Amino acid sequence: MDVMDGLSTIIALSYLIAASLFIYGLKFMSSPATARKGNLIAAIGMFIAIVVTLLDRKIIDFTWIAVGIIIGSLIGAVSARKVKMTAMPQMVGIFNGFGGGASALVAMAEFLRATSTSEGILHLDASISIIITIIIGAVTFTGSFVAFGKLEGFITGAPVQFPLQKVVNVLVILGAVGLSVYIIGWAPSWTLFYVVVGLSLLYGVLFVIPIGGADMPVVISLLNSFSGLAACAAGFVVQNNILIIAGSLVGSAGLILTQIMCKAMNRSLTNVLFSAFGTGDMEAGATTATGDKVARSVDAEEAAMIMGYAQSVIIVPGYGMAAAQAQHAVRELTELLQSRGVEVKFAIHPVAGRMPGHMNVLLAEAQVPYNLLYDMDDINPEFPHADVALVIGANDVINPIARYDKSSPIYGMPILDVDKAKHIIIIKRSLNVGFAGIDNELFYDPKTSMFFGSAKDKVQELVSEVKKL
Amino acid sequence: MDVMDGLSTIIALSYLIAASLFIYGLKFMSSPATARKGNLIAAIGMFIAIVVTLLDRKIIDFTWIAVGIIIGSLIGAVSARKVKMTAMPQMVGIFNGFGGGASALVAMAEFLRATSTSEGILHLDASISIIITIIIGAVTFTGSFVAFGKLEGFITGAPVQFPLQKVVNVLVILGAVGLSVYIIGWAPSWTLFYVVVGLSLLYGVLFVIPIGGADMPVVISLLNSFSGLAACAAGFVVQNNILIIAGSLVGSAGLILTQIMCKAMNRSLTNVLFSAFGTGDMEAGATTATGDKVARSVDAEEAAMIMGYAQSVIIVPGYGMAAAQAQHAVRELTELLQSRGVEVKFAIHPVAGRMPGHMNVLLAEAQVPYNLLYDMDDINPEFPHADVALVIGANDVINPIARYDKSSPIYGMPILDVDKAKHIIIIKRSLNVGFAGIDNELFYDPKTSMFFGSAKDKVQELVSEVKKL
Amino acid sequence: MPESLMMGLTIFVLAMFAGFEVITKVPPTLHTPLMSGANAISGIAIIGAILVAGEGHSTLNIVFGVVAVAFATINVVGGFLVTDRMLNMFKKKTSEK
Amino acid sequence: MPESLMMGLTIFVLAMFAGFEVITKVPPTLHTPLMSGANAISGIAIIGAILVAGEGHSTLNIVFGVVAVAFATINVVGGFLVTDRMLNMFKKKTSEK
Ligand SMILES: NC(=O)c1ccc[n+]([C@@H]2O[C@H](COP(=O)([O-])OP(=O)(O)OC[C@H]3O[C@@H](n4cnc5c(N)ncnc54)[C@H](OP(=O)(O)O)[C@@H]3O)[C@@H](O)[C@H]2O)c1
Ligand SMILES: NC(=O)c1ccc[n+]([C@@H]2O[C@H](COP(=O)([O-])OP(=O)(O)OC[C@H]3O[C@@H](n4cnc5c(N)ncnc54)[C@H](OP(=O)(O)O)[C@@H]3O)[C@@H](O)[C@H]2O)c1
Repeated sequence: MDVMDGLSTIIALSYLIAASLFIYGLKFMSSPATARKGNLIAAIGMFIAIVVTLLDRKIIDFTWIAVGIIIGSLIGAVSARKVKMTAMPQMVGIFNGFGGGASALVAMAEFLRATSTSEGILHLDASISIIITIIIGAVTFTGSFVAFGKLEGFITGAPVQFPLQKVVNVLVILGAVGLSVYIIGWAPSWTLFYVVVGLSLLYGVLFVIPIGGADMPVVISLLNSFSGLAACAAGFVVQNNILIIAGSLVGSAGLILTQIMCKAMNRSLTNVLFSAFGTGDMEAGATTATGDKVARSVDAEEAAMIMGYAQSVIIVPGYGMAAAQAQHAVRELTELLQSRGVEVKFAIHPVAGRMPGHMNVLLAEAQVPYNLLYDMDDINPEFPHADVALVIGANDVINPIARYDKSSPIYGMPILDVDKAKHIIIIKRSLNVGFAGIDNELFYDPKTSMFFGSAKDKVQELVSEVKKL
Repeated sequence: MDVMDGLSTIIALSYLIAASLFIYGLKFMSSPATARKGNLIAAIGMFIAIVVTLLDRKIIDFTWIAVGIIIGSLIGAVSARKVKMTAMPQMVGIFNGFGGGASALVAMAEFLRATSTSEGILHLDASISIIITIIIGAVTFTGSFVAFGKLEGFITGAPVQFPLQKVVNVLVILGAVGLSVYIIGWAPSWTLFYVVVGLSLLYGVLFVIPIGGADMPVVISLLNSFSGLAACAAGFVVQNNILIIAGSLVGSAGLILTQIMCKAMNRSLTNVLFSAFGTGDMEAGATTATGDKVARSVDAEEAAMIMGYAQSVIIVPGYGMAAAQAQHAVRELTELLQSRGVEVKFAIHPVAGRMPGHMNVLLAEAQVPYNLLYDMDDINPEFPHADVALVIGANDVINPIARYDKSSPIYGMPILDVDKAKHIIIIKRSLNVGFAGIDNELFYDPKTSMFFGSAKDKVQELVSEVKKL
Repeated sequence: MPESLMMGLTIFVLAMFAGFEVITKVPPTLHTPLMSGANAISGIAIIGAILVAGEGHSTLNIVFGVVAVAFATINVVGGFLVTDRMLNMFKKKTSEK
Repeated sequence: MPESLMMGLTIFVLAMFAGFEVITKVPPTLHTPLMSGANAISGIAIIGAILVAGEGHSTLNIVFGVVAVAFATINVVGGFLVTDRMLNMFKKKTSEK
């Protein structure tokens, strides 16, 4: 029976405490009132884990550790502070990539150590864990960078496609796996090993580029799950339970979120990953409405009148509000309406915007009380009683076509029942399509008034007009 | 690095699968539609665990194992088949006791083996685990038998009290713990060891007898948790993860249920365990209402009329329905009323009856559709709109005193808002008190009609009278 | 501390978390079957009991073992059957309506 | 199979269960902070990175280690700070009303 000495016992117990703190932290995340505390608890867990690791007697030199920590902390802290709230998805994506990269590097170092000290002999399970860590970690690393690039606009948001793409992708990943099997079973060669690392990095790029920019949040969430699994696999490599536990937690969190997003879009994960669907909003709007359908447009004065004298208004925010950064203006409008005795509620569709909870974060930033925010299932029964539904830069999430047209890409996606409201005011810049690239009959509904322009300007105009009432 | 051979690997993996099946089983238990499947899944997990254990090469003789399994299966199957639904709490209690006993015996055998083979030398952690298992297991064993006896009426349901009781109890458990420390630290003597076993068994009895019969469900749930913890501790003794996992699951389940019951009664666990509160229903009814308050009583005909012509009736079942086994009659009444177009709902208080979910089980037995059953929080807002609240053998759970009288033993317990209904009909045998032993002002409410008699007879009378309408 | 004990502790903590999370989701309606189902699972001590009864280190050990196997089996068999009986009643309801 | 691998697997399975159960309880409102909070936790690879950087088996090893430490730290520090920033906005709301 292996017995641990006092120090190792303390370290191991502290790791267990840290792992429990991670779980508690995530538990606290389930309510807005305690979520911040939850994040703090998880951070304390991480702090404990790091501090006790530094006690490990195997460490002979702290210089390089300090260098790494200082550089990392600076970069991390500065970027966390600088990032704009709308750039959250790509920020999370890139942090994520670094995490995956770290796991891969740990596994590489471990391979290096094992092959150099024990004369090329590696236990089967150790080498399998190492290779798995490297492949997952490397894919996460480059995949996250591509996702970041797409969202920041460095790389085109449109799906990048080329002939035989799927064949190439399959060959690359099969090559990585095949060589890995060879390395594990026959020759722990360094050259081959680097080839595997290279192929995995390449696969990360190939995996993400054919996916449209607008699907990036799903990809980021999936990569988040990957980075957890990479950490978990690294835990098997260095035989450390806390990596396994924390990694599994993140792995399951990522999987659940990915699944939720796919479900809310009524698409399968396979469809998101392999069908080059999201065209990227940057180039949205190829199809403009023509034909015999007529959309009625209003000016700020009329729109303000409709809303100012309504009893109840439901605001439906969408990607356009995020793009125009209109949330503060929206908050102002809300307060103004409330002071006039109008009941204001927000209808939050699960995939409004470009990441899960996107609208919630923005509205919270603008200090809209979160008890005004209603989930789709809770608010849908209220639309028939609402005097006005004010749609701000949302499109797909209110498109009634999802209910009946089986050929539509969004068929079956649950939508907000905006069409049941007595009046509908839609703020957007044109009659252009949204993320899914399809026309919206609601714009031509006789009850609908289009209020054209960028969301922020238009809402501000509304504010000043309502003030004049 | 310890490497397991093929067989051990298979066994260990099967245990992991079995443990996962336990967790899945419990997950499935969270919906009535899948609960039965959940139980089956858990049973399959257990079956797998047992079968692979039989593959263990350390087993040299299967005879005695077979004897034990056959005897146990017979007793278990027969009693499970014979037991009446109302006797469920004590049945669960006694099964539980056997589980705790089994854990204790395993630990004893392990102590025996360790002290005889390694010349009295036991690792510190092993001996601590053994002693903990024995103490918890033995307490569970005798405690469960006493609880069973109390509920079956073999032992008086009233709290058994004697002078210096608390002092004696504390001495017994301290004695067991003290001797254990001595055994672990200094002398692994068999005589002392038996004394510890004896003291633990004694403590199980002493622990439960001062608790009133009506509080037994809480005690049983706590002992359930204990039996899980005993199995968990036994897992540390025999170094088997599946015992640790399964034991922890049961341990947490028992703790949660205990907590839920205490919370629903608005009492602390300490209060339940140490304050000789439950007087046992058998002797309930010392205080009869006297004084200037008048309760109005009705006969079957009048009661049937009130209900038969109502639009909505909320039925509130309580311990009296269970005691009189009136659930089938209640089902008949429900169907009859429904056929007359009366909307019938059931209001289920979390601690109505004598165990958590008691009413649900009985009504399910009588085939009352479970979508008619509403939890307290869901049904309370409906009482003001209900024409009639029909209370069948419930008392404490509808007692308005809980809302305002701080000196009442049930102060703060959330209650069903029966007093808000337009009419109240209460079926019980007298104006006697319920479990908590306090008078109920609701009986004297001008809106209330008392319908005296045993629940089953009275409900049957109602049925025949409603038929005549 | 022996490594095996540390592992046991880790597993214990995680299983407790999993148990708490899973069980708090069970609605009150199902608390009685849950109690008895969990109770059946606590008969897992049968694993230890079988080994004790089968290894046959001494007569006393075997006696302890057989009794332990019998006890644990009562718990397991009785527990699952009784739970099934209870839940069966719930089930009839679903199919009926 | 080495015992340590078996233990690792057991812990993995339990942690997955615990994770799934805990996380399915998080409401949609908090999904973005959850994503970024979980992301910060995935920086736990820092533990492995520190050991690699500190054990100093070879220059290449140290290089891998330092880069890994820096990467993981970015993930940890950036992740927790950004999450805190987001959640801070939520919190103001509670106290305000
Ligand atoms: N939330 C997630 O997790 C997630 C993840 C991936 C994909 N998605 C997808 O994203 C879509 C979200 O639906 P949605 O209704 O929120 O958005 P949407 O369907 O993409 O529509 C957004 C609309 O906002 C308008 N817009 C853009 N910039 C604007 C500005 N500055 N001012 C005013 N309007 C502006 C655009 O119309 P104009 O060009 O005419 O102005 C566009 O039609 C869904 O299809 C969903 O499946 C969501
Ligand atoms: N559910 C749990 O988990 C649990 C656990 C422990 C304790 N408890 C406690 O049990 C109580 C449950 O409240 P409850 O309202 O259901 O019951 P209760 O307050 O105990 O009242 C039951 C009433 O039923 C009447 N009754 C007895 N036998 C009857 C029969 N054959 N026919 C008709 N009526 C009969 C009794 O009055 P008569 O004598 O006048 O007929 C008695 O007042 C609470 O105080 C709770 O704290 C519950």
